[in-house]
Amino acid sequence: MNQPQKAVNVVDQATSSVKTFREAINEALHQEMERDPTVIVLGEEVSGGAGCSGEDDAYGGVFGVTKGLMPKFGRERVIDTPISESAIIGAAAGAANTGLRPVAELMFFDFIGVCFDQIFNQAAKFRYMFGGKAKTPMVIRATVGAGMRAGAQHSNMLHPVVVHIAGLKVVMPSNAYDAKGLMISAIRDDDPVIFLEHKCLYDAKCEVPDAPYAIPFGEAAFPRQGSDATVVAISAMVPKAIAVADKLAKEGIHIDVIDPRTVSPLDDEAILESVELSGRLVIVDEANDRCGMAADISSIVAERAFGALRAPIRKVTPPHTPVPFAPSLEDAYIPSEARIEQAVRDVLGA
Amino acid sequence: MNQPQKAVNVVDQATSSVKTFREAINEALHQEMERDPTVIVLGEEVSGGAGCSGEDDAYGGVFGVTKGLMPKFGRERVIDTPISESAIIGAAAGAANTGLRPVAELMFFDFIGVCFDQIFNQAAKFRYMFGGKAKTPMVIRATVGAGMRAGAQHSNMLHPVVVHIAGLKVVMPSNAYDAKGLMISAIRDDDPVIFLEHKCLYDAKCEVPDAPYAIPFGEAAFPRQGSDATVVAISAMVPKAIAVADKLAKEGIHIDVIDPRTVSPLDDEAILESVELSGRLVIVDEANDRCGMAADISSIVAERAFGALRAPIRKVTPPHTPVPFAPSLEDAYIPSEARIEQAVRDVLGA
Amino acid sequence: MSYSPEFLLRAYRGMKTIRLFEERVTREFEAGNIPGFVHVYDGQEAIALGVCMNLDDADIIGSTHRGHGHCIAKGCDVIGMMKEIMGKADGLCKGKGGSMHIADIDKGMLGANAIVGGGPPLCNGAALSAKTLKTGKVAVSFNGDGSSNQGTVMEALNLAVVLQLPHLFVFENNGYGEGTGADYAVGSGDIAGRAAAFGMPAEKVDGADFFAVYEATAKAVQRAREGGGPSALEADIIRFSGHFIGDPQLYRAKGEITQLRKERDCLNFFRDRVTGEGWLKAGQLNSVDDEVAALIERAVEEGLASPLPAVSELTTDVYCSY
Amino acid sequence: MSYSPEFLLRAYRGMKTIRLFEERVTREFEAGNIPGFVHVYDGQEAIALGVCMNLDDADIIGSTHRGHGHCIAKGCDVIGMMKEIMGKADGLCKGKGGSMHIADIDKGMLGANAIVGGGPPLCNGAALSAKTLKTGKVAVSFNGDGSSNQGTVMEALNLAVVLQLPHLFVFENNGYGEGTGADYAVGSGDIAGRAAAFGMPAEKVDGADFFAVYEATAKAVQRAREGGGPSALEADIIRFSGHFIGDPQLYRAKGEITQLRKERDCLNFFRDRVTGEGWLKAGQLNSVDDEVAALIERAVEEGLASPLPAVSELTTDVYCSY
Ligand SMILES: Cc1ncc(C[n+]2csc(CCOP(=O)(O)OP(=O)(O)O)c2C)c(N)n1
Ligand SMILES: Cc1ncc(C[n+]2csc(CCOP(=O)(O)OP(=O)(O)O)c2C)c(N)n1
Ligand SMILES: [Mg+2]
Ligand SMILES: [Mg+2]
Repeated sequence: MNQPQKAVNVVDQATSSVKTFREAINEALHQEMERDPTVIVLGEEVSGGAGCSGEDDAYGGVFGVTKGLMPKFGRERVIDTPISESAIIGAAAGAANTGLRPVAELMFFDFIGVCFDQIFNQAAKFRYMFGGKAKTPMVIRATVGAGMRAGAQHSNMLHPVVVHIAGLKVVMPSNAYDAKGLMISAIRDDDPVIFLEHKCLYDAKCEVPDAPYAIPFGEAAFPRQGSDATVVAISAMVPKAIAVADKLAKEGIHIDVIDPRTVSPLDDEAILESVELSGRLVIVDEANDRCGMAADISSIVAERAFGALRAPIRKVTPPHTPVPFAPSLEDAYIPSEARIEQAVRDVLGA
Repeated sequence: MNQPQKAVNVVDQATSSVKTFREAINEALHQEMERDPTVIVLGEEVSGGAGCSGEDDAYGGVFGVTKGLMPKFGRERVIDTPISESAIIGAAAGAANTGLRPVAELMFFDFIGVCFDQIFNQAAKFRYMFGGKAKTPMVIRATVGAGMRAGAQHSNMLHPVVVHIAGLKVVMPSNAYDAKGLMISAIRDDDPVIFLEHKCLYDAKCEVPDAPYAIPFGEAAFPRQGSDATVVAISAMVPKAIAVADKLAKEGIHIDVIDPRTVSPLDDEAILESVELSGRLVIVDEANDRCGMAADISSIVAERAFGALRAPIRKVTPPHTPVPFAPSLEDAYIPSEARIEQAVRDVLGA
Repeated sequence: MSYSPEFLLRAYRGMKTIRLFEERVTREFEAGNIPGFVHVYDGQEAIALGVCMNLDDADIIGSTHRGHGHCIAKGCDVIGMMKEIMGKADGLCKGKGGSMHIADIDKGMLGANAIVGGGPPLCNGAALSAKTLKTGKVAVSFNGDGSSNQGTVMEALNLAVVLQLPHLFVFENNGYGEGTGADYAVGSGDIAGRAAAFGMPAEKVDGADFFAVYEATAKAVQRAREGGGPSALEADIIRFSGHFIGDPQLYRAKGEITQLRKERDCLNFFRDRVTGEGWLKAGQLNSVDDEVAALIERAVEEGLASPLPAVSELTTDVYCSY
Repeated sequence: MSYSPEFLLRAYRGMKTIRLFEERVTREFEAGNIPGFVHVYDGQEAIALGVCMNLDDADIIGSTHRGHGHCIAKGCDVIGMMKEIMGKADGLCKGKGGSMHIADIDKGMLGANAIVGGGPPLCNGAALSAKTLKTGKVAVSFNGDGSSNQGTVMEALNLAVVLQLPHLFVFENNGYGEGTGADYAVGSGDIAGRAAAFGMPAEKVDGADFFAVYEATAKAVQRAREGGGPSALEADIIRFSGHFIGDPQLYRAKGEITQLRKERDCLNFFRDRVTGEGWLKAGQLNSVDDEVAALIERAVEEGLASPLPAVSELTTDVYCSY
């Protein structure tokens, strides 16, 4: 249970409880839909049971994240769709231009391949192409990441692909507390936001306030602090980096663990400040190196904290391969605590 | 007219002539289709005039790159398609798995949004998912780049998006000579190859052998050489980098201009060797920084030539915006020779 | 059905404005005053007006790469349009969009679209807003024959039926997608039939007949406003010009265009009908011609006089906040 | 039509193998011996066999996330399949693919596909190879009711007509896409009608009747081999199990499955028909049951005994050369 230090405007910490990542996002959706009647949810199985003889809300999302929304807000605002991702994202974008604040679900972010145009050429560019006249307040929720033996087409991260696109914001929470606050900010944001939920985090728990609260974009969290080295970790890599930090702390090695929380915008200042002090940087990401997020952060630091670096930056990332199915291979694919620990020792030793 | 130094197995330089980038690719297609009956070309308007009352081969590609192929090889091998990019790429990938060597055209690479799944989840991953049993010898030709006032949806580079994908090769020629040799290699390659043609290069000329020749992937060219600084430039940025190099040479400043020619695989050794000598690196790319190609190369060098760097790496790239339509804005968007020159002077001055 | 003179003059003014606008855009392009890829709409005017005369500013349309006519029919400022197409700072989109991205949301014009098939999914969204917010408004997407083969369009057709969205899909069948014949590219050759197979009412009309388009649209729009869901309209029409300005059009038979311009000009049909029925006098139409000519002249003058955007504009309007 | 005992026994063996394979996969999954997301095919066997009995190894099929049945019907090695699904080093795809990506190109099985709608465009490619290389071979893509709403599938239908490709699109309408009803998600409710509107012959058959599927496929495949182009087949069928193993299936009415398993079991239909017609004796079928049970038992034993891939395998098979 890590509590980010830089969390902000938290309303009434008094009433809070331990919630899972899944429950935290679900609560954010409930509270925002209650607050704002223009918020709608659409996607495949977001309720489930449409046109069936059994129960409604049969799924509430295949991972249960939208459970309970339909019974409460009705099918008019919680919309099950056919398997037509371009139509789903397009409908969300067009609705966002005309008065609604849609939260569209892509069951797996791996499915951007069948709707990428509506994301990167349409939603992302309206405001610019229309000379600032358009607003596209939409959220695309999607699951990312390996670890569930889901194979090459259901286990990708792909955040580098959307971070590259101007006009999109990309949010990648690593814990339940951030997930709720960032989802609330995403829904209230007037730009298209890609909200990426790592499948392996859904059951991760921490103390989460019951009341709504917003966490601003572009503000990194520091789940661990120390000036011996800087470790930037993203999404499901954060808990691993924290575990390594705690292990090293027992040896008297104290490191900053930086969780950007949003990768576009990115809190580069926080990372640069930390490296100015530590002079040593390890970046842990579950996307591969080539034009990846780790390369992105590495190049920012190499250029803007050049003088401060006392060792080559180390990236802990998967190889340039698809995600394999076999457990032995998938385990080797995903950055491990052992690899993170070794990388930290390397930059310290250098 | 720059003649890459590292060009290889060039057959019979004796008979050669000045050809445009467009003509060079067209010649490569002609020669490979003649050599190998399993090579086919498909896409929108690759011939043109299908189902019309006028002339056949009306377009030969909207940029004329496939002109003359249909009259010579017939509609069975030069196939005009409906406006259905997923079907086009899927047909190419499935045909590649079953005995053909398709060259599919995406008129503008900006259209990957409507066919990205067939590229990154299907073609790119067959070999791995099928345990090495599949071969997918296909080429996807597409135009990239700004400069034609084509606006936000017809002017993108997007090579970082495909460089990130394991299983794809990405080729970005900067001159007619390389374009022919790399296209021949692409067609003969057994993996899916993305071949990106910058619209602004089509009329660029240089001496090109008439006979077929193959340029291997992963071997950078050095259109200019010098040890004062290293400039890595890609696609349409290469001629600009060369112009800057020639200008600086008059002042006695001699720089390596490195043209990777293929960005996946990338000849990182060539770049590292150059930086080991120069200690100064400028990267020029027409894709924006965030998870971009310049960041990719920057991070490779910052980590593997850390000791050699005598100045912070400089990236010369466009801002994090869509491509604007207005000429004044588009001109400011595209990296200019002035910005490249300044960046070189900066790294030299540092 | 009977039509008021005001209605008929508005329709004629719209069609004539499109015609002269496009002819002038072509000349200014050839003169080097308009950059980029430009696709003109001349010949198809009766569809844009026949459809949009059924809509008000709060109804939404989604257009294509061939969007000038739809903009004008939906009431966008013609001078602002000319400036936008010229890439000027005071254009409809500050010069950032251009011909293929021209838009004016205040007028319910959700944008031209340089991606074939980009618009219909978005129009479903506009229709979803109307349905959810119970505004009684409708969305209309304009499509070509070629775009009927794009998966995004077909997904949009199905979703519109599933959610019973107030969305009219207009397919302007001008026989060509660039230089490829509709008979070749549309498997069945029957776009209305394709749309109908998704479960919506679909009709074919003569796109050169303003009145046929207007009346078919009226039925579909009323049905949509009353909660009756989506419809499709396939309108046969002639593309007077090339696919883009400068298209040599080798794929067209010699003389095809000259003949069609003579025989299938929707403006002539309109003029003949309204004067023949005695609804309007030729003189009334002629004075509209003069007004419109003056307007276009002014648009070009102002457009040429307008400045290009300042470089500082390059990085604005990307995000609302970042 | 008359059938040889060998033919009927092959068909029955195939269907029974799928049934027992899927029932056993479910048990092994629940026992923790199979990782990942697994979608089983039990109940739909008559479609896989009715279709694939018309094909040989050089004909190509493209499958879906629910691909085990298609693999078995196309002749893939059942033991290699079980190993693959368990993620073992000697599986059909070295354990790198798994249930959702299982493939065997040597058997003309172009792969399961974890992307709904991923297969049909690829099968057009296989059909294009057959047409271009004049092999007389055909491609068959398996689709669900839900996947009929994916744009890639609809583009593929149109392209197959335009290029007159030897491609049969089989739509297995089991009434559900995950937990969403086909009647809800398919606008018209009529998938065959949708396919027909693209300009190809389309037929509906009872997917639980092996003979109906076989004969409808025979016609379509023959037409394709003779250059007659694509066809579509919509086969109504029952999904005996959940969408994935472990699916609580709350969206199904209580008792729905138990009743359907009783009333609509394609294996019972087949057994009744062939014994009723006196084509085969019950004893012959029973001994097939025993053979198959033994085969599945062996597959599981060998699967469990096989090693996981060595970590060195992680970075192989990405490229032919790099
Ligand atoms: C996704 C995509 N594919 C291809 C193109 C290139 N393109 C632009 S317009 C066009 C033809 C469209 O034909 P149609 O839909 O009939 O419209 P028309 O030009 O006849 O008005 C094509 C192929 C594009 N802009 N977007
Ligand atoms: C592009 C894409 N969207 C969604 C999914 C998630 N998904 C997997 S199977 C499935 C349902 C498919 O239904 P249907 O086509 O009827 O096949 P069935 O499961 O009934 O065999 C869905 C939505 C996916 N894998 N790919
Ligand atoms: Mg057309
Ligand atoms: Mg189904």
